[in-house]
Amino acid sequence: MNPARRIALKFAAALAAGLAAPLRALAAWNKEAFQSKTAASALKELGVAASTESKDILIEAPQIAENGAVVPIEVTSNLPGTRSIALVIDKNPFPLTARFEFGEGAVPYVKVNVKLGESSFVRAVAEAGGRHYTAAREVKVTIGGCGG
Amino acid sequence: MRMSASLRICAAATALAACAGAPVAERHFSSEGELREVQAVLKRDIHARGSATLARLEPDALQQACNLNGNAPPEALARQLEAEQMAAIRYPAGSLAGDWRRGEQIAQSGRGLQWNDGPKDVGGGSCYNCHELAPQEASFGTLGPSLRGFGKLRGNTPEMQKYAYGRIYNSKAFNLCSQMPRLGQSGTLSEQQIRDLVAYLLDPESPVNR
Amino acid sequence: MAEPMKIRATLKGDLAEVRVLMVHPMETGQRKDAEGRLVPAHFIQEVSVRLNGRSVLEGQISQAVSRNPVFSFRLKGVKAGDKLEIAWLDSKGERSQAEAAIA
Amino acid sequence: MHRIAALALALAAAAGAPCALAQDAKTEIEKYQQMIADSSPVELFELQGETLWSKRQGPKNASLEHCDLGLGAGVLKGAYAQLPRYFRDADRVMDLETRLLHCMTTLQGRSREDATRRVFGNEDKPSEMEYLSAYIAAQSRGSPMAPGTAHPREAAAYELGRKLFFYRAGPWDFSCASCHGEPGKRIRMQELPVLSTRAGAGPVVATWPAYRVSNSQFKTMQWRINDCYRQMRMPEPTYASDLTVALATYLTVTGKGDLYRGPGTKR
Repeated sequence: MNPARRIALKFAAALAAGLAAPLRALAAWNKEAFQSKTAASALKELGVAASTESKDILIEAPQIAENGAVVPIEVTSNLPGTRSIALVIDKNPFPLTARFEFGEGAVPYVKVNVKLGESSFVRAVAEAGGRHYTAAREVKVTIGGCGG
Repeated sequence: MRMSASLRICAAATALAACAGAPVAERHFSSEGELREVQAVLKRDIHARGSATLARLEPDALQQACNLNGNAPPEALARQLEAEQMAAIRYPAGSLAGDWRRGEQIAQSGRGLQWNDGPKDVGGGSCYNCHELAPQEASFGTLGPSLRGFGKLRGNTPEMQKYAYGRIYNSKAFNLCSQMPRLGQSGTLSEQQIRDLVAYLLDPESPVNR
Repeated sequence: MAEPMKIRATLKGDLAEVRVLMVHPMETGQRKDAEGRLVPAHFIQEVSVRLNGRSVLEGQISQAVSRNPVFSFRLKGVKAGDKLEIAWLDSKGERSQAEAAIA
Repeated sequence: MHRIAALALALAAAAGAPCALAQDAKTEIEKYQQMIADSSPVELFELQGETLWSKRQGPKNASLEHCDLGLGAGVLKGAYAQLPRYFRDADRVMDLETRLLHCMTTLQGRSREDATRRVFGNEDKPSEMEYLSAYIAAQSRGSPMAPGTAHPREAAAYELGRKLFFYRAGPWDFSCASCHGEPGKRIRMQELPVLSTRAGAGPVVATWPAYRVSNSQFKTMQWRINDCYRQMRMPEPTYASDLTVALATYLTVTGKGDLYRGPGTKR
């Protein structure tokens, strides 16, 4: 048995919206970046002027997805001092898919299920030490089932 | 874009295997009585819905012969029933090859004859469900033989157009218990749709042959 | 009231692998419902993770995240008794928040 | 229909070996299936099912907590793994959904018509049966699939299911075996298990019912049989009829023995 103490937290009931302390005033949702129609303009909106390829960003993604509705993407940044990771899906109508900021105590890692409109490169852009680094993987989306 | 040598071998190999490998006769019904028993259960536990009426459950001689003999009926019966099916194929006047571009859409579409297909829904041939055709489509089925390079291998001749038209209209006229649906005879595809598929298979411009 | 969220954390030493399951349609605005009507866009935009009241991870996401989102994060320096709070805010201003103590 | 990159040519060229493309695609798809299983929201359906199991409903304002799924009233642990089986009180062989329907009509006093008004849900509104099936099936995780076979009515259901499996009918002359009868076959990229063999049926019955990522819906065995008949161009089988239970019996008995590891996550 896995020696780690597996703490399956019991089902955490959702508190009524009013009871819980409201979400700390977050930077408003970056509308311009998320509604950009190209990867380049989305990154520009995020303030990413240039980014260099880096093998220290690991992307775990299926090479073939039987459909584009649920494609698990896992990104790990081994770059020291990584403060954020953005996920961009080139061929999606709105390429910028997510951006995570890691505070003290969070490992620069995230796994999330995303939707792909068609086969596309999935790109991760990490910010570390004031510079931007990128890595990409291609995911092919095929039609499963009888297409009827 | 020439088909690479390795792929042509793959295509030819699967085509041969499918024709030669008629399923060995495994009988699942020992008498006409057993067929009637199943027929009664279908009638009792199935109801009409949309365009799928109960009339669809009525067995014909072909289905009885294939069901009773594990898809390998005795020679004489098979040839006789195939001849009857063949005689019922109607070939339209004029050219039997239409527009391969429309043929591509028909080959891609899996709709048609389902209870959720409305009257204005255009049916298709579901070809890619079972066959490999054009190289661009990687999501193809393998229930039927690969048809890559079908026209290139066999030539776009009137005889081959008639063969292809007949095979699509009613594949069981050529091989009684084939798993390929009788797309023309069942009313799934119109004459024009079958002509367009013939072009998709045989026209040198069609991606199937490039 | 927003739908339930399910949080699961696995503790290995001081590293916690947090997996959270959220109930949300994540509508892109391009999907048609059973009657063929266009379903308007409606998706989670912000996700926040707090450990003992301190923000450790802030995420902004789009409608391209799958329906019923499933996220995994990793937090270090975690010990028994720490309080984990995860909250989301969506494009309609609806919120959901769940908390769990790492036993 | 968007065009897909020339995967066939690229993979074959890369692999260089004839017919290799199918194998590469197959292993990659298996990797994808493993990844979606790891991060699947199927648990949410189990949770909703748990609340429905104890929710009071119907004219008798009763819950399903006293429903006997074969191991005693209200016993859930391992019950799904022993279905379908014969039930003396109803004098019928029943699968999970057929038995739940029985409890809804007897314990809750609901009419069959009301209880079956919406048995197949959709992305926006899953059905009660889907939530309940997810929850109840989950309580059999780890139990070996052991459907009823000893009772004569169970043997008869298996025999009828076997005949239905091979009986070709309808405008396309299909039987289940037309697609699920030969090893190594695919519809498009969808592998087709040979459901008339233990090797083919085992993994299927050990993972249905299942969450389907392609449309974010939870699907039950009754739906699976119903939708196959639709694609065979047949008219519609009646929900929880002897026909559907016979087919479910044939599949489960053919595939019995594996430990149940569902509810699964599928394409």
